[in-house]
Amino acid sequence: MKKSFKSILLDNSVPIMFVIICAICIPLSGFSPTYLINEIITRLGRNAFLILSLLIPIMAGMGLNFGMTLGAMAAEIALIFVSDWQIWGIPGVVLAMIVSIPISVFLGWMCGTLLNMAKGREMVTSYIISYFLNGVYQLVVLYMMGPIIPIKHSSIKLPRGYGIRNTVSLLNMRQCLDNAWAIRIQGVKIPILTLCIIALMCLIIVWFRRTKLGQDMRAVGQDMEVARSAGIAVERTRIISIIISTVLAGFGMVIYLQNMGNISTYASHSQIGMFCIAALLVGGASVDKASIGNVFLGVILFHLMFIVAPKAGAVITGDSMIGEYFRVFVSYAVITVALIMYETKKRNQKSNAARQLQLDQEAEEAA
Amino acid sequence: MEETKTITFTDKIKGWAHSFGLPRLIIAGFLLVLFIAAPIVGADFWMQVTNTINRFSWNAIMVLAMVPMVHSGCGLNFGLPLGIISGLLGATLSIEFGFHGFMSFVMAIIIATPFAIIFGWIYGQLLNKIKGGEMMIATYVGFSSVSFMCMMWLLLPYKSPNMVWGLAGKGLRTTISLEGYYDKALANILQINIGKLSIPTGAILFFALLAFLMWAFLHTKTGTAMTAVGSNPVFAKAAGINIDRTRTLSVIISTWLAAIGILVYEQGFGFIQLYMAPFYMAMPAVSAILIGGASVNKASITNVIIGTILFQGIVTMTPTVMNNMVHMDMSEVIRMIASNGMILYALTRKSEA
Amino acid sequence: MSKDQAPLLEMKNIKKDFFGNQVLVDINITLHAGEVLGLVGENGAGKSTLMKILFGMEEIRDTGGYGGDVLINGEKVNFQSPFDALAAGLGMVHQEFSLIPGFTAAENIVLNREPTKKSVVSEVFGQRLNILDRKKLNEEAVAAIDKMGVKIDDQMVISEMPVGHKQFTEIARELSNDKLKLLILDEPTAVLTEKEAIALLDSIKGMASRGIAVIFITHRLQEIMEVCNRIVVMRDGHVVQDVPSSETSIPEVTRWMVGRSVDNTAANAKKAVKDEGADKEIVMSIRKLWVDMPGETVRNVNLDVRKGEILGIGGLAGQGKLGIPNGIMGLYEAGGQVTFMGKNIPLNSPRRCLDSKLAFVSEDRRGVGLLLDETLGWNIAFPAMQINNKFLKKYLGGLVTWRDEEAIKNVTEYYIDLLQIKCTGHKQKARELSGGNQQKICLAKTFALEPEFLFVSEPTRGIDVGAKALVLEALRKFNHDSGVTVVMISSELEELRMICDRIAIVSGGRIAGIKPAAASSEEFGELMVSMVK
Amino acid sequence: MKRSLIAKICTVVVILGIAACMFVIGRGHTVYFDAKEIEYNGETLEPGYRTAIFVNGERVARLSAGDRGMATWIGQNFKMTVEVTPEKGAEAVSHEVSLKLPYNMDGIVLNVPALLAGAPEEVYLSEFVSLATEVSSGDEEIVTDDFGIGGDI
Repeated sequence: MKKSFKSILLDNSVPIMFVIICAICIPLSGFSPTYLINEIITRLGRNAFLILSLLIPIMAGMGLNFGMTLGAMAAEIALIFVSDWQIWGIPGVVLAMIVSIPISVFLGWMCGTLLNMAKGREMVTSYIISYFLNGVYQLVVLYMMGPIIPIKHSSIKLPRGYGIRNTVSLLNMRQCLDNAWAIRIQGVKIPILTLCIIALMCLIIVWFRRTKLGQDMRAVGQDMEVARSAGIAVERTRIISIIISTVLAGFGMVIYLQNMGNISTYASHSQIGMFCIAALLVGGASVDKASIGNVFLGVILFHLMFIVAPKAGAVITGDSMIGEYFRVFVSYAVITVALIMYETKKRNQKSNAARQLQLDQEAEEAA
Repeated sequence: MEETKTITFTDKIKGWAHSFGLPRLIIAGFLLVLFIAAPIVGADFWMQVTNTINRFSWNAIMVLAMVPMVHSGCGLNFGLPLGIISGLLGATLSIEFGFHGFMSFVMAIIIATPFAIIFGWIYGQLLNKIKGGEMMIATYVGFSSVSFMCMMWLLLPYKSPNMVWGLAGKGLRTTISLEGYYDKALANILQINIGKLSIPTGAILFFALLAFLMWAFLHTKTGTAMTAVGSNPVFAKAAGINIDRTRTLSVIISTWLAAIGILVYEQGFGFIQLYMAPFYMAMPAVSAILIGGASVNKASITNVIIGTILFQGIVTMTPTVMNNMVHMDMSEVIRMIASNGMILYALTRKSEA
Repeated sequence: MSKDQAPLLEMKNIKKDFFGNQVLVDINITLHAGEVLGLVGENGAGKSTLMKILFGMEEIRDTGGYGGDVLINGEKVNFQSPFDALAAGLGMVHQEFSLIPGFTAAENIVLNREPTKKSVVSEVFGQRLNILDRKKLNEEAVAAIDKMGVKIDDQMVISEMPVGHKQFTEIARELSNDKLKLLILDEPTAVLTEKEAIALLDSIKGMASRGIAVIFITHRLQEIMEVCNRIVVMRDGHVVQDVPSSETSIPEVTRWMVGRSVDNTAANAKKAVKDEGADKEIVMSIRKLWVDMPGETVRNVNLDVRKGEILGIGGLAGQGKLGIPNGIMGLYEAGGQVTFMGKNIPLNSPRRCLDSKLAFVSEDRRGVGLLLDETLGWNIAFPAMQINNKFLKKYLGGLVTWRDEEAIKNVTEYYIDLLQIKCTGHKQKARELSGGNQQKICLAKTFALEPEFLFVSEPTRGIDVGAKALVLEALRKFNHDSGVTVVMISSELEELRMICDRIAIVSGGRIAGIKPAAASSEEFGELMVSMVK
Repeated sequence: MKRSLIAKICTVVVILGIAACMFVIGRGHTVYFDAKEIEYNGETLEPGYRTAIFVNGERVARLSAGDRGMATWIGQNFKMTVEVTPEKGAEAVSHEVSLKLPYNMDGIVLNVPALLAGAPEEVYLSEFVSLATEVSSGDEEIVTDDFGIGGDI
């Protein structure tokens, strides 16, 4: 079936809107192309892995995984340990990833089990889970680290003797992945190793789609009952998809934080889920369909907006906060619009059958 | 004979505990422990009670705002911030227009009302289009509107020197003091002071009035229809009820109550908080009503009162008691775990799927 | 070898009851390899329960298992789940499609049996991380399609397929099971075009010639006559006939299907065989009605209802009889023209129907009929309160309309008394009542509306005999005393014949014919299967 | 079943092995260089007029007598090049030094004269103890960022 020009336009309305926003804001912001390209490449390396972690639950029909925050928390806990153990550089990054795995698997398993108890409203539940576990995370990091969980170095501990400081410096592993094999082309730094890791992840996702498990996930995502009657362990498959997503989000968060060079202990994870989901949706994904292409397009468009909005806002209104609020508003609005489109689409499909029936009868009478 | 009696008794307890729900029991027990512990660890008991009552009077109306939407089957109103914004518009405009004292409170309500109705109507139309996915979208509608209003607070041409940034002369401040406006406008009416105990009678009476109106509304023909829509929408449809209209009405009422709720909150708190402040106001209200015994599709005025007392009791008691006991302020964390845990519990209960 | 002697499938003295309600009595069926068995019977005759027993469905075990033995190749089996049955070489194509919409036909055919290639990763993380062998997968699918003998595109996505091809995909899926010995087809031709149906029948013959036994369940008797070696007719949980198809005819089978001995019918004596009310005023006329009710589609229905009569609408399940009242009352999207007492009734608006004094007792008691979590009082009074403004007190000059709890209590107690509803009082929750009493609440709720015209849909479904009689009696009384026109929809022909004046039979979404209630069962039976789709 | 169990155990062991390996090769140390005089075997070892330290081919410190320099190092096999200029204007003498850093010390002070003189480890190597302990500025406010305003992503 050939799609009409209009329906193509409609399907891609969100990316197109963003292209327009960026096209207006870039000249206003006055940033040089080199600066922008540099920033975009940095952010691509920093965020793409995190966003890739969202793809698998979408495939399994569980919608946007707001619970990816759990993976981010696991990564932060792992990095706190690693920096207390004074493991630096790439070994530190690798160790943090390994340490994050058991934490992520446990949190992911918990999240998946809870989501199985709330079928049909996975998204709002995963969203609340992320808040709930944020409380648990604070309990662990703010009160238990020190007296119960040994933390040696006073540089990361609060002066009162327990709890972790607001920021934990990762100076000794700052951009160690990005700087390895990095090359510069006309002032643009390209972090080859990070990009290689992301490319590898993409390959793994492509490979995963072709496995039996990937096929089962697609089946479960499209029709749970049919999959169950075919003998697929539906609940288990769903839990696995969340666990994989959480573990990947953990890895992604380690990559993200090594680039940032420090952990905002109580803030880094809280909005990361929202921004990643917004970026994915800006790339043209929807609640039930997302591809690797969406991830990259999304990172580029969303972050371009993110960089230029404050400056452009300041130029237009004379107040730099406007742009800050604007980009937050846009992130939320994009998610809202995507959710609304998804729900209305579900309803429209139902009413089509009636129209067909009416047409049939008219045709019959005419005959 | 003795034995059978004990069995029935324990069964009764079990049945009661089951219907009450384990998390609710834990929270109620926790609060009880706090109250008992308070004097022991040396916290001022009557002070705690006063605080709890005060915070109850600030928050109860926002919790009450949950009721109509739960009744009409729209689920928990995570979109509460939308109503709060209407209230904030009323509050700021009332001050901008130069009203003072109690009059500024009345005017704030009057000005907020049309906003609440318009926003609520639009919001209701939207929720009718997405039946089944209300809660998630409500959350994000709330977030979007709050972040949108952040821009508006900066851009709208407010002039009152009490509200705008002193230096720039434009853009509203993050917190605006209500001194001279409606600070304690309700709380001071008929305030009772017995020793250290002080009761903001006016604010409580105001809540009682709204709660009574809500109760009365649910006993009218339209209110009955609303409950039926929530209980079984297909039944209501078959009985000739216009479901969409009933749901929209419930959303408008909820939004309006949220607007009034924030104004009452402000009169108690003494400040208007703008920008990102309304962001998470929905969460405490949602969990309060759930703690009070409501579920995703059933809620009553009693749930509101019990829930608000329990929730606000914990919020006020934990910091002091904890601080006196272990010299750690874990209140924020406990509040987060308790309130979100409660919502999570309600969402994952099988019977409500 | 015992395999040659013992039949492929033997069901011996199968008995099954649901909570004392006997649904299968001493069923004996034998089936040999390569044989095609036609299984016919009215809805509720016990066909699907029998198949559920054969497949080891959970439902059967949850309700206390069954009596008798199932033998496959002479060995006694007791499947614990449908997957056991599948492994033993049994396959079933259900009426509802069980396909993944976004997958291709090939992917669906081998669903959860996909051929895979071993990989290193799967050693660690388990077999599920093996890569799918797409080439082999397609080959297997094509082989299964070839086996079926009907050409379908194995790479087409299910959601884009015509409905007939979906059915064939399902069949191919069963055939792709190499061990398949026995295939059960439950109404496979219902969704097929005539041409496709013929292709399917050929395909069934092909399967049989390769030694696969087929149980073919359908209402289309001519198809049964064409492909089956033997026909088993079931009625009321009994096997009433088991004959080679060459020795019988369609009229005979129809008679076996519906035929209680005609004279036994209780109501028969009272009713005239001839239509006597032709001169009566027509109170409702339905023209060109279509209703989009999933599974009960109505197409181009024209029907006149006479004043004061009880009109029955009967027909097999899924033929559209339920769609008629649901469409008119606005619960499902509908089109066409309905006039009631000379006034046009707008469709898709329950309110306007109710305002015109029409009322409806839905077949879906728990879903549509009741507020399960509210009191009986609410259930009974609610529609009348909303439509007729009853049970309300007015304050402030009509500005405030207050629910009159006292009036609600009175009316509820009145109906509890009148209909002998067993409950603890008017404050009991509707959920806690038994099916029969819930049905009475539904009736009470519509009676309280004081309608002039009443649709009653499946009023006796799932309730015990005593309650059944009471419900029917209440309806008859309501019709007689209040002069209300009643249209009753039921799958049970006998029940319709007992209380109705005329009975319309719906088949294939259309009215196949209208006959006086006293017409013979055979006549109705023929109408029922006449246009089956 | 057994095979996959072995494979699973092997994977876990390999991952743990990698983790252990990371512990060893990734351990970071801060190395301080003291160009200070030191008593050893009764004699006083004097630092040169100027001492330059090269780590990974990069000059990390240029010390006059009595100065302290600093470098970071990942792993325990520490290598550096010390260039000592004994007198002002004299030719610099280059020494390749490699030594094992103790695993459990975060900060390590190396006395360069003692090291070059071939003194034993206890003499030239000591643990760095931070003197400038944090001034307890009370509890810091815990900052949670719930809105993503002003942050970078």
